[in-house]
Amino acid sequence: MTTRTDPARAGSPTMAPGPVLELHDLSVDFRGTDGGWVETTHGVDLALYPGETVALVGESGSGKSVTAMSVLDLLPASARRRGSVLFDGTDLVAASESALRRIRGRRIAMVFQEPMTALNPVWTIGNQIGRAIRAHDRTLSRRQVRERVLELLRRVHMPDPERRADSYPHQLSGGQRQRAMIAMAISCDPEVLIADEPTTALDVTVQAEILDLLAELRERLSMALLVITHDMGVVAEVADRVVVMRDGAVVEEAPCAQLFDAPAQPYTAELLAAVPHLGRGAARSVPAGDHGGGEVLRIDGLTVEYPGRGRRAAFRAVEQVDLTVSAGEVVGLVGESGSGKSTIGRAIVGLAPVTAGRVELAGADVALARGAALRAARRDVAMVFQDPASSLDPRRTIGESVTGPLAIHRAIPRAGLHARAGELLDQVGIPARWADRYPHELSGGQRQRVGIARALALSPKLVVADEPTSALDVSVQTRLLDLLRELQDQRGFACLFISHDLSVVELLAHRVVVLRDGGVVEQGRTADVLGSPAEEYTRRLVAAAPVPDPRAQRERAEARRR
Amino acid sequence: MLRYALRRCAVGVGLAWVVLTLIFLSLHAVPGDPAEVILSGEGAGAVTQEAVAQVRAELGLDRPLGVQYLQYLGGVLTGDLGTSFTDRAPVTEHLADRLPATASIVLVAAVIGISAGIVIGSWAGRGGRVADAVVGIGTGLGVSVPVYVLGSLLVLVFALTLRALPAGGYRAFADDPAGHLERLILPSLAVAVAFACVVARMTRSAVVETARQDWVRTGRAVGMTRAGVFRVHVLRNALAPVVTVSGLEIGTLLGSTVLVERIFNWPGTGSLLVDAVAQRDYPVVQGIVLAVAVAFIALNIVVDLVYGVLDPRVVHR
Amino acid sequence: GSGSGGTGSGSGAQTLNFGLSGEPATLRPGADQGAASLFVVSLLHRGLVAYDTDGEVVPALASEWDSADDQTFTFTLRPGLTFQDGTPLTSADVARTLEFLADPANSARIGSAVQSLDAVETPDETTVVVRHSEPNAAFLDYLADPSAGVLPESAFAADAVNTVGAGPFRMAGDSSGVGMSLERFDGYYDADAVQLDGVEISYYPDGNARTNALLSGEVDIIDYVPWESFDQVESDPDLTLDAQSGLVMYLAFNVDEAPFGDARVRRAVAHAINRDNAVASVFSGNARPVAGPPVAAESPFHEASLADAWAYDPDRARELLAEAGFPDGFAATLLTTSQYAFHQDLAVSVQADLAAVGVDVTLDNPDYATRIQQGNAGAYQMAVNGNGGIVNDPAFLSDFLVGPANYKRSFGFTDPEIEASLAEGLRTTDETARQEVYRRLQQQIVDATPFAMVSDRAQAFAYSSRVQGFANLPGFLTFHSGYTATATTVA
Amino acid sequence: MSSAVPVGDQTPAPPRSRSTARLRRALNPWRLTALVIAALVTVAAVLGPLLIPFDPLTPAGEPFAPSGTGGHLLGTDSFGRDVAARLVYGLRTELLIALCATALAAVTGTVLGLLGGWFGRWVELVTMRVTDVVLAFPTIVFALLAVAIFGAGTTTLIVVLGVLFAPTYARLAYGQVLSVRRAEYVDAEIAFGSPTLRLLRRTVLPNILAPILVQLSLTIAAAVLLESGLSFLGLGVLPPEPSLGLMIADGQRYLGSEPGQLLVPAAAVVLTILAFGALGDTLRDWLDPRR
Ligand SMILES: Nc1ncnc2c1ncn2[C@@H]1O[C@H](COP(=O)(O)OP(=O)(O)OP(=O)(O)O)[C@@H](O)[C@H]1O
Ligand SMILES: Nc1ncnc2c1ncn2[C@@H]1O[C@H](COP(=O)(O)OP(=O)(O)OP(=O)(O)O)[C@@H](O)[C@H]1O
Ligand SMILES: [Mg+2]
Ligand SMILES: [Mg+2]
Repeated sequence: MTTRTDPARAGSPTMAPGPVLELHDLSVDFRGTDGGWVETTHGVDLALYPGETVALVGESGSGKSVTAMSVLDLLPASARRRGSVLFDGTDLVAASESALRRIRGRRIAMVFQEPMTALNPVWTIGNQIGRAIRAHDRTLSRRQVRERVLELLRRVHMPDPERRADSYPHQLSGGQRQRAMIAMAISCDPEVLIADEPTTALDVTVQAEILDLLAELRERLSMALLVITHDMGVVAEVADRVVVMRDGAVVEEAPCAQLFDAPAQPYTAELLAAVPHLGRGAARSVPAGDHGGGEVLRIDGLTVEYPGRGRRAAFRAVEQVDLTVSAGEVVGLVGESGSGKSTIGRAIVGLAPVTAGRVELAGADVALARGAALRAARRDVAMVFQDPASSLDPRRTIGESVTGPLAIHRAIPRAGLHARAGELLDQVGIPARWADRYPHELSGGQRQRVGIARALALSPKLVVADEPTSALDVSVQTRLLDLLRELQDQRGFACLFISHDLSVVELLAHRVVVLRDGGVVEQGRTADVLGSPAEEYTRRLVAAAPVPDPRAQRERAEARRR
Repeated sequence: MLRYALRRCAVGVGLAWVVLTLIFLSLHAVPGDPAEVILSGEGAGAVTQEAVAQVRAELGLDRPLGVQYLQYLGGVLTGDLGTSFTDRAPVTEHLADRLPATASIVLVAAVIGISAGIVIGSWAGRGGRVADAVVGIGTGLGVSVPVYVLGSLLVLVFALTLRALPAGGYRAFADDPAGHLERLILPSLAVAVAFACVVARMTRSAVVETARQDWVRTGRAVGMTRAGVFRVHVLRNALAPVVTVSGLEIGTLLGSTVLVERIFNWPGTGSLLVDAVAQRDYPVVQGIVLAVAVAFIALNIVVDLVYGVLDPRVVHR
Repeated sequence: GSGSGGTGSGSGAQTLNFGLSGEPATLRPGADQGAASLFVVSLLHRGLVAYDTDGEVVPALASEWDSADDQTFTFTLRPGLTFQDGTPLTSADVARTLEFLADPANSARIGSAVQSLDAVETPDETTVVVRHSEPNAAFLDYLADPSAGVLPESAFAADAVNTVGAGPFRMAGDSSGVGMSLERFDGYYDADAVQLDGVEISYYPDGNARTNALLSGEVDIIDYVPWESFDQVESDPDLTLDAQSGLVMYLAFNVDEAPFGDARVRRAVAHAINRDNAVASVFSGNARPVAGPPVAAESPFHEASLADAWAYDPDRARELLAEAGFPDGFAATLLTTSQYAFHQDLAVSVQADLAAVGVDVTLDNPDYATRIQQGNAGAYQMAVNGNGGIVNDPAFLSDFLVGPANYKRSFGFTDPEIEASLAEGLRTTDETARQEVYRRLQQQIVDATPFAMVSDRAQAFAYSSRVQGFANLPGFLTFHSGYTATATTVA
Repeated sequence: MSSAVPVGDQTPAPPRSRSTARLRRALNPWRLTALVIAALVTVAAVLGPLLIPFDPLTPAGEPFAPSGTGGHLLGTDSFGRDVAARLVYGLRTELLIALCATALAAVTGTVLGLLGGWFGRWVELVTMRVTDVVLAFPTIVFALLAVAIFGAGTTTLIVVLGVLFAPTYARLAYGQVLSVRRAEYVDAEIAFGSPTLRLLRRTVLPNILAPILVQLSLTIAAAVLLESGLSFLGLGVLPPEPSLGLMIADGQRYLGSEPGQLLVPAAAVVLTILAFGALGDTLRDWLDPRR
């Protein structure tokens, strides 16, 4: 294990204050089926100094989220923690609930990995942020709270904050929910912010803005930031120090630049090697001829309007979009958060309120189809939902979930389902014997992989993948991208790939469609669009994409802020 | 919301009409002739055919059913619910006499039942195994003791032994508020116990269900108090099924307070209804059923509206 | 307890708090509307004659009467009588009332007993002459029934409310479902003798609730004490249980339905009933078995030799069945009603007895209204009944045996001999001759077995020691006990 | 491709063991006791008649013989019938009525609610308003009318109770469906082409089941109580057939003199309901993967 260094303090030994938060030999156990405890993370040591940013990276399922949650004792009841968490002289493991309460949110705040399930569906997000504020300041009037909520929403670049404050979580896009979460976390200017994958659902431009916001907070409040992320570009931009986790333990810890330059552990090296670089990926050529052919998906003049209620007007999320995907082709759909990407995806599988236009799947109009015809059409299209937690039935084991499509279409005999579930899970890197686990027993990335396995189960003709790798660390992501490409080459399915990660899009997509405010801004071959964007908007997107190189990325960030 | 409520009200009027028609038809289909009942006291002598025919004519039962129905419906539309067969008083008068008595029991029982039930159920849902077991047994007892057994016990303890409260009887609130309330305690309690237990069970289940949701964790993470988290993030989400059962329980109570009314000698619609059915007093039965149905339909509309407020996903699609 | 209108001591206001077994139906002139109504009527109304505590007929509105032959009766009204609404009560009112009662279309309670009424003459304001077509020995007994109270003309209007009479108390308040208050009527002919200032009646349809109300001091007196509660009341030293033998319980037969057209089958049923069991199970022992014609042991007409004519004898029952051609018994239904526990219990008790002699009985157990209709229409084979006489004189038996179809009588049963004897009994005025007629009648009843008697049943009032002077009238007159309210005081 | 993630990993276990473990957790000592009672009650109802030498319908001794005399385990009732025999047979009748009525109500009600909540529009109008009509009828009137028209008896009672309780399930299911139908996992099922029936059965139903399971035990209780209440009013099981409700209603009359007549069947009812209540709660917790 490497010795701990203190790069942030290196230049100013005179101040040398102690760490604001110190995890010492922290382990988390989950209760096993036999009633005994199963160790999930082992002896994690981690220190966080004021004004410092530490990035916690590592393999999906390595225990990052669990460690983060154990700090404030937010683990589920089936878990216990051992070791110590020192904060401002108190041990948070031994602290009373009321002592913890006073710390939570005000002094140590937390952004959760999956914003959809982390927000209460029955309250508007304005209300929920307001409650976070009032939890520590009961003197504020309603008006003041409301002002503060709107201000916070503006700071996280929520478009149209007045309207969004009064929206319920299910009415927001993935990125908007995530920003609401962040707004809630920074509402009390905490001393420590633990952010678990805070930008997974954000497009690069918004992500950049959020990172700027965090940097500003860090400076102004000398806030310590523990950011869990798999995006090496983000790490490169914000982290002073990087802690790498694997299999429930810390395997390496190093200052950011040092880690990127000379990783000490093979795992870290592997991780870094796997990081895709925008512009370096060889853009994929046009799909292999034998699969090429007819259009699998054709969207003409698609317009989607979410109906308003009462005095609130309807909201037009997608307007006059034309789009085609041919067999064997991968089309990347990019665009800022809230631009209507998920909505288009949902419209394709018939889940969005299509107001106008046609959505043709292999020649059949989905928007008009009903009953058996629609079902038949859906056999050929599969969707990976943006939010893995909420798109998995909480009462079904993941094995049942992944084989769901097979069972629905009676693709294989029932007796074979269990075995097939194991294979499908194994394919995405989840042990086959986990098939009888429930979604809540998985990590975010694991859940996401279950969603992908489910989508691939039936060998569909078209896969609509909505941010399918947003929660995956680069090594798993690479593996999955390889898998996707491999399967695609074999079976020649078409794919509408929604992502904000341009480097991934570049790796995978033959063509790219750029979306903004519900309309198509630009589309064309990947190399052309990302290499030499025609539109100013696209250019900004490309420019904002972080690069996984600390020095370069910092320069870019500096440039951006100027 | 308003449009929804209005539409529901319109449907509600239709429902009331359906209920009314059904009760009208089924009453006439039930064996037992009002005239014969009226003429047959305990030791009645010969009941002659003439007498029966005369009474039937007096009651208007000699006309064709369709005519009777239309006349009755016409009356209802103009606010005339007919007159009782047995005492010839307008049914509206009966309702005015009896509804307040039933309403006060139902109201008090509902308030006690809902609030106590939610508190108890929450305690069981949040508390440890001991609380859970205690409440499990307690509510099990509560829902399984027949109301008339409980009522009799309450009388035995509070009226006959402790002499703390009257054994029964009724005073109109307007005439004697203290007397009214004093006599209201035992019957409402007898009804409220089972009510509370039903609500408690539902609450417990729903609380257990929501307590594990991720947003509860979020609430704790932002530093809300345990009670605050429970109230805002657990209870509020858990209330939907509780509201549903509460509405149903109130509705059921409206029409079935007869047992308590008997035991506590409380002149509510329940006993009137049972007597009226026994005597085949059609207008009274119809009047009460209509009143209860209207109350119930209104209650259901309220429940559905509350449901929409409690769970915005239902309304805000 | 905190009953309202507590009784003042000494000469202060005296109010009797009465827990009544039901809410009286709207009072219809002359009608039989059940015990609760009858009780209220006996307080509100008064006829020419009434009963005293021993069940003897005594003067009421008529100060005296005269009849030489039991066929023509001359009544002399007390002077200056008024109704409770202030209108004077004259012989014309009496005549109108009697004519109303005699009209079969009105189904009056005493209607069948005054069928023989020929004419009512009113020579002057205070004299009424009643002529019958033949002697009517029981006429005065019937006339003493509370339902024969003299009513003002207004009471006969189409939808009149029959609460204004000439009785000792008048209606002061009526609260639907709760109770009514009566206050002393100062225009009552004997108002000075009435001690009570008023009677506060509360309704307690539930027997337990009624008993509880008495036990807790909520009321001073209750009627219709549940049989199960007799012991409880008796064991309280502060309470008096005042029981009299009341109605009789019996099985009626549908004579038009085989096999009950055969008297031997009916007799077999009568012999099969274990009356001791029934009394113990149904009435908690608070009743007496009746194994002969229902003429009470206290009556001078009681025929001891026939009292056990239908004694419990399963062997005899089987014999009779075999004679009638049913050596292996048969199946039958027994109509009862779920609305009254004792009707239902009696059916259950009899069911077991009949099973023992091979009669397989299925219960038909509808609510009371349906049961009445089925009874009137003859839609049954056997039926459980409770019935009483209006008078203690055996003339009451006509209600059990003659007249148009009625749910209380065996459907289709007619026996000319019995009818003849009944008519003769009413005509006969000589006491010993009457006894002979009724002895013969009872023998005929035993022979024909139109019904299978089971038991009588105790009807009880219970009151606290503060109540003095109230009495339960003997026999069927128990429902007239309200007459003694004029002599009642509350300490 | 299979560098498994061994964190939190356990020895391979057959799929059932996880639910067994959950069941073990759902079964706290008191519930276990209650379930044993439920089993005993059922066994008593089924086998009891073989063990008790008396017939429940025929008098076999003096009225109100104290328990223990003449071989009467629990004494005799007002007709001299063996209370233990009546209790056992009554339990059987009661269980038959309560369970059948509950099953009838739960199945029809839940189906109506599911359909109404899922399809909305006219399906909702028909299903939910039909339940409104049933609910709007006061319980007692409904029972009175049904009994007056069809005659009292076990079958009538089962149907009456079933119809009376069905709307509760319908409304519960309806409300829950409204909340659940917007869930993304439901969308996912739709997107994968699940036929509606399968979707309702496999995805929606399990997720709305919790309150319905709770309601099951409540309905069993309510059925027993209503049965006894109707018996109290003379509308219940046909005598001399024994049922607990009838016994309680009868026993009520003798509360002052023979309290045992009420206490014995009342205790049996309480025990039964407690036991089935615990069964419902256990089921509910067992089926909750997060417990
Ligand atoms: N149910 C709804 N009701 C009203 N508005 C909605 C609803 N769902 C989404 N929206 C709005 O539609 C817009 C597009 O949403 P969508 O989810 O398609 O965005 P997106 O491009 O997928 O964004 P992200 O990258 O953040 O996931 C957003 O502004 C969102 O607020
Ligand atoms: N409730 C639970 N019960 C049992 N095991 C759990 C539970 N929650 C998480 N785990 C396991 O703990 C391990 C660590 O999970 P954690 O969420 O910390 O992973 P992570 O590092 O955040 O991964 P990701 O990047 O995919 O979010 C995973 O293997 C997961 O399966
Ligand atoms: Mg995680
Ligand atoms: Mg999206």
